Amino acid sequence: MTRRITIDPITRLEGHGKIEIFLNDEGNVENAYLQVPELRGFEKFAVGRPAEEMPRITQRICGVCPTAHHMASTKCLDDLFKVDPPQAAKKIRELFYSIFMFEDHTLHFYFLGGPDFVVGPKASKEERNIFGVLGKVGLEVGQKVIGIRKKTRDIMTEMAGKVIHPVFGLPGGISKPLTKELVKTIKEVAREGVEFSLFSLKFFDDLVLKNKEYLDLIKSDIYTNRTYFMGLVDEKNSLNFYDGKLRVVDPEGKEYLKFPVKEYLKYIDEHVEPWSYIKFLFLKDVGWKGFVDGKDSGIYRVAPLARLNVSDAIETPRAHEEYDRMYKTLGGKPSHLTLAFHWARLIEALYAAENMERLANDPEILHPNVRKIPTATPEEGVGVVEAPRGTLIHHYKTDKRGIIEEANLIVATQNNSAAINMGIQKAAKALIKEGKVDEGILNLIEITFRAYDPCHGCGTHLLPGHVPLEINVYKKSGDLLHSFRNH
Amino acid sequence: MSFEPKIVAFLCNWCSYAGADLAGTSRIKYPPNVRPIRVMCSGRVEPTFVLKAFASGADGVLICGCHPGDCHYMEGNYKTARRIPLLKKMLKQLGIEEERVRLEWVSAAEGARFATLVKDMIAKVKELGPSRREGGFDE
Amino acid sequence: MSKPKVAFYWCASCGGCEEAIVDLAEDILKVVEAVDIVFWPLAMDIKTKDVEAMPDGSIATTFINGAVRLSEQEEMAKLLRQKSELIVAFGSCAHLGGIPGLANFFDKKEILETTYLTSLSTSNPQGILPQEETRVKEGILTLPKFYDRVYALDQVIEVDYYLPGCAPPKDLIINAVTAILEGTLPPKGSVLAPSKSLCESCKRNESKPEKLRIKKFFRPHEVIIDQTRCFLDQGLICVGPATRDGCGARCIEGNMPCRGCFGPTEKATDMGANALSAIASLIDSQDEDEIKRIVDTIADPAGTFYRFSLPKALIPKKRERKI
Amino acid sequence: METIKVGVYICHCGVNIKATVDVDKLTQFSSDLPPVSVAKSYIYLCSDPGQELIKKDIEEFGLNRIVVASCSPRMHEPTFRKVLRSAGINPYCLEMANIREQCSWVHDDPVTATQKAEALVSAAVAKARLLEPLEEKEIDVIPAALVIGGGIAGIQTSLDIADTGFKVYLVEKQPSIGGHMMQLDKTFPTLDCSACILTPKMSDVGNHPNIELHTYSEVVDVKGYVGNFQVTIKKKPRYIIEEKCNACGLCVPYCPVEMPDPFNMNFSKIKCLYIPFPQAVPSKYVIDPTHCRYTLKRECKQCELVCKDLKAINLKQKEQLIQVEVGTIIVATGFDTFDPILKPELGYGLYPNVITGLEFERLSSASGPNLGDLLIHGKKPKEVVFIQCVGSRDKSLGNEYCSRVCCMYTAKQAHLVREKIPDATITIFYMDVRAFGKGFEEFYDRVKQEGVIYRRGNVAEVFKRKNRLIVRAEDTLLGQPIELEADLVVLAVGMVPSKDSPGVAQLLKLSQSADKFFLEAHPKLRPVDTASDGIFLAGCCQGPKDIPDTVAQASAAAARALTLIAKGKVAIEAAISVIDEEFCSGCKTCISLCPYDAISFNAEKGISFINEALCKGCGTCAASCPSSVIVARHFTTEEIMAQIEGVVL
Repeated sequence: MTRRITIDPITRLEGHGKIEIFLNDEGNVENAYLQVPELRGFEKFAVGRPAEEMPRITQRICGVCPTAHHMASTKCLDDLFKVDPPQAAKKIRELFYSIFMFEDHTLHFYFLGGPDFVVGPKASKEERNIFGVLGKVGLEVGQKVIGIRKKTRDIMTEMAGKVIHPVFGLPGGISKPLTKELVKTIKEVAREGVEFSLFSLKFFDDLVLKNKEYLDLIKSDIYTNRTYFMGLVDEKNSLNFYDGKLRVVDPEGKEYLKFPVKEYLKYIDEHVEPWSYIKFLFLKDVGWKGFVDGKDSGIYRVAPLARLNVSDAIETPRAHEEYDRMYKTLGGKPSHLTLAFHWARLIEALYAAENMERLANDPEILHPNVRKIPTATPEEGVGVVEAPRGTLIHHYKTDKRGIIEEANLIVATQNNSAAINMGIQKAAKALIKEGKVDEGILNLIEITFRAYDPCHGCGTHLLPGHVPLEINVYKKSGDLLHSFRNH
Repeated sequence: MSFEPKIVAFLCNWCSYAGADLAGTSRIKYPPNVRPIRVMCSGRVEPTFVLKAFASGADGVLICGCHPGDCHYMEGNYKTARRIPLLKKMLKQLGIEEERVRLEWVSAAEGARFATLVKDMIAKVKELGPSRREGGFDE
Repeated sequence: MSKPKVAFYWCASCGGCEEAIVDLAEDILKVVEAVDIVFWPLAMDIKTKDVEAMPDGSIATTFINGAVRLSEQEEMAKLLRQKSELIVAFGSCAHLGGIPGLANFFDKKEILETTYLTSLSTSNPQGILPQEETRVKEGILTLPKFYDRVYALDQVIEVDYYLPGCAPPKDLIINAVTAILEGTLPPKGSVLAPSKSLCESCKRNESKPEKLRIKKFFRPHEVIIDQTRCFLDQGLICVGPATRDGCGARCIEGNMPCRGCFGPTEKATDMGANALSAIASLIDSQDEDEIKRIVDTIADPAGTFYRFSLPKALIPKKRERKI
Repeated sequence: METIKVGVYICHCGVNIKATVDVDKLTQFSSDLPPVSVAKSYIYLCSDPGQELIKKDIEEFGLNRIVVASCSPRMHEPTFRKVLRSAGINPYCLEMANIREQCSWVHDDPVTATQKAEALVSAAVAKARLLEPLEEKEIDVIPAALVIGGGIAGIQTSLDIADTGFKVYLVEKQPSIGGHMMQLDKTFPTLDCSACILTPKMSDVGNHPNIELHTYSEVVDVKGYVGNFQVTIKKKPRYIIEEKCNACGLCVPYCPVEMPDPFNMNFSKIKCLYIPFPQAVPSKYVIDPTHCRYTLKRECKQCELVCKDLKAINLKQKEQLIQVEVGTIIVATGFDTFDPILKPELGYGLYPNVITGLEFERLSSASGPNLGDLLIHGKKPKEVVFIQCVGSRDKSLGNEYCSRVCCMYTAKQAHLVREKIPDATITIFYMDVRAFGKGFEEFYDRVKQEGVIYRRGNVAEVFKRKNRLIVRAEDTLLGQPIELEADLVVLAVGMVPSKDSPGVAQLLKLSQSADKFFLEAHPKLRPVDTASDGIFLAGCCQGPKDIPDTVAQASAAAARALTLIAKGKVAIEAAISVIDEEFCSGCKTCISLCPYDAISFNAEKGISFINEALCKGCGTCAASCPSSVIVARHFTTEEIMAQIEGVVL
């Protein structure tokens, strides 16, 4: 008798997600599916719009990381209109982007993904939220988290008009330069950011790494998938969020590909399944082999851990130390430990903060000329950034007037969607035995995908409340045999 | 039964409405598909009215004003002449063919012309067929 | 006395509205103390049961963000309506359809085909499209129905209040929540924002000439944008005059014209038509051909004037061509 | 909140409507419409019993909105508004459905015509239930009039108004009033001496206590609205101090500069220090600055020196601006004669003995260059050819209209030739002879009796052969080409709008009809009114006229103006646009669109504001308000939206 378990929602990816777990007669997991019941069709309704509006339209794909879309799109426009922005504009964009990465990563660690660790994977639902975190770290640190988030977001608002859906990106630059006063603030906040990131890492050390139970969990096979990794690197193969070439390493960590983003179509493809609205990315040449890992499966991963796995170094000193320490601790590079994404994320936050400080102190950042008016006739453009949740690619084709005729978007989470699916299968199979399911187990499953910080993780841990999970075990007939809920 | 389009006509009081009246007093016949609405000036015609007409089931909209230079209010007709081309462009994007909207100048003396205009427009809209209304939920 | 129960639910949205609530920062704690949040988020299967189990009207206020694009969103909205005393449409998408509403320029078929068959990076040799029901070897997997068009929330259920904006600004959220808690809400159906247009509070309105005339329209990337002059006076299309005030002129602060996320003003019937009429009327020509030339400098009128409000327009979806 | 009770009244208009529209079905249909309390049909609603029927129902059923389905509102809206008023409800609570001109008269099939009538009625009802009562405001009228133009029209209007006891400001751009009429010799068909009948009126004007005459002046700015205009008059320097000059003329001999005499159509010469003509009013000299040596190059001050006692001459005189306030304005800016240079085939300007009708008037006038002798190069012409319709009824020139005077003045001029040169051969080429006025046909007969040859034909060209003028034409009756020799060819040039009229139209916001003459408010029922309240038309500025018609219209204009002034109050348009202050954000969009500058920006309130007295209710502003906060009264967006739903029924 097949039983069926529904976990809905796990959390939201592009929209929210739903896990279907099928048990066999023994009550062991036959198979598990991650479904994304959400589609809005941006790639279609971008058609007919003026290209220069894309940064302000496509960012509505995600209100958590609108900056990533805004920036990928803006860079795509530079390419489309064949215009090279003034240095100041580029630096302001990268500065803006670093602030965003720092803020987003920090938010995730404390508000979203973090709680699993901070208050403990088996902690009760009531604790597994920001308030639980506050309980652990103390109100003062909590205030600090909220405080620094506020500061960074206020800066971003002043720089780009809005922080939820910024407006300042234009082909050839940005809509307005920086002011002395603002740069002064940015410097202060950057310094604070570096301090805070170091604190977070220390906190992660004390709480997680010094706790054998957690460390074992991280290293456990349940949360391991051997896949390819992809991410942006600069000309020195160092970590970069804003620009560079895409580098892919194989499960052994050897460079498998390195290409300018304009050539992405040669190397990656999207696979379609009838049971999900999300598409699954894979490496063209390795091919789609289904939801399996290993060197012969085209499935690859992106986002923090992937980025560190593909880069040889981090340019900012402190972040680089941490980078070395992580791989030492986890036993070498590349790391396939899904839960290590959390650690990598904190290291990236530190890098972002350091980078923020570097750029804020660059005198050129105050240069008033931040626009170059495009003159060439637009045809086709591709733009890329590393979003918090992974590689994000925007690709537009337009008519001579710059009206979109075709748009292709590779959204960060899609890169990981196959891996997430795989991870869930693996976790479910490992954790659910003989039909025994309890809240802890559900949390442990949840942990897998939260490690990837899929978009829209937001709400779930935000307030007293919880990810409402429910497992229904049905007879084949469909009658409810046994019902369990965690709320 | 053959398709009988509904055409809403906005006529300015001073020229076009008078022109339509003249068609009447001169007993010049035209089909009843056209449904006139009197406004003081073609400049009063809001693009909203045109959308409303289509939303309410019209298959075409005719807007008539005084000839350029003859506007009773001096320039009202020019204001409309600025709005309609942009409106047509927008309607096209909404799947409403440009031919379904017409802006014409009809003077108080052009009763015959009004009749011809109406006949011609009805014929053209008949060719286009009904302007389909968007349905509700698709189940 | 027990705290009022509050629920949150999202339809076709980006999560920006949730972020807006996170951005309340310290203030969020006040809210939390004052109310009892019964779910956030809600998931389809279970919540259906959960909510069905609740007595009608037992939720004081439900905030719903996002547009209605999928069947489950409509079903849930209806259920929540039944269980809630007040429904607040939160943010542009619930209020007007929002950016996802631009999908109404196309029908379901076009969208699915582009996304899953023809998009540049898709390899889909068997031409598989997502199905509402898929039989896998272990059983049947279901997906919600993808509708033929996008709906604003009040097109599927009755909405009591609207909180506009993409995303709604902090002060308006706080005011709204306070008004709910203190029972100082305006008449039902109100938009919880100022009733005039953005020009009311726009600093640049002073620089706007009384006799404004436009000879050519520019697209934002075609000119260096003056940081103090009225955008329309620079030939840049700004829908501020037709857009409700209350956002704090955030885009204008970012030196970009208003995009219209707050939707139409109190008295307006059709935002796009209103904006179009106002802007076209300013065209500086009486010559037919020249007018046409000037009009052609407006690249995407429908997408510009209905950027956030197409599903609420008098013609809310592109009409099918004659077969 | 009053409950809306609509009454629908359907007129048979005898058979005019009934024959095509099923009025019973329509009545039934109407009574089924939700807000309708009562629906009735009647054979003639505009008749007294018809009106009574409506009044009675209003009282009996307490109706507060009335729909009349009958003829065009342009026909009977005023009638039925009166009915409402007399029944004690606001006249603006009326809506008409035009089921005659735009339905029964233009459709044949009773079924579809009735369906359309139903749609029209349902639309009218839909609008009616939303109609708002409107209050007609009144404002004071300044008891004074401005008359622009000192020709016979302006003179007559001024006298009529002034005689009634009201102030008149008469502005004439020439140094003297009199206009074209003063240049004419005799007038048709009575052959009075034009000057003789005109000069008494001119001196009346000059001496009238209520008339303030501004000659050699122009109106340069008009602000305000009906009942309350602020006018700026520019007085050009005539270099003569009017108060001092006694027209003794002692200065003239000392003026060294001669110039062609415009009054005599340049047939003779005068000094550039001159009086336009002996009977000029005012009888004051004027110095032509385009010829005077002093004004041109600061040489010669002879005249000023001569006039040492009166000191009436001041060569340094500057133009001055005069402000006056009036309640009404009469436009009498007259016409120009068509310039035949535009028809080169007729040889005008090329051959001195091809002249225009007006030039003929001067040549033949007793006060003209030859004191009445009709001489061409000192000889009496023996062969005289008149050509009619020059510049009139001519599509190629865009002058499709008939100038209405040429046929008769040509006949008169032929008669004068006959009188002065009994043995001359006189031929008139004509298209049709239009002798429609009182005594015209008789006069035309008389001229034919006098042996004037009327030949129906189009003149192809006028050219010279061996020093004789040859007129080549086609005789359309004989259908053969002919050539005539001529010593004198007179072109019966028509009238064209005065070259100043575009400027005047701008100034007063007047509409012009296709022929570019000023447009009257209604061709039949308001022939002297204009679309701009308080501004009236007199004489040829509205279209070609002869003297009696001009005088008649001038008096009519005076009467219309007087009704305003005499009443002392004027109701301003009630169906105007108003801005809802509560919702206006002051985006200024409307301001630049108002053709009447009725909208202004109130900086301290930060909103736009409509001056009710200036607004004419076109509704353009309402149509463009991005916030839809401008209410175009009686044509509100809600009302029209309701109408649309009704009409597509």
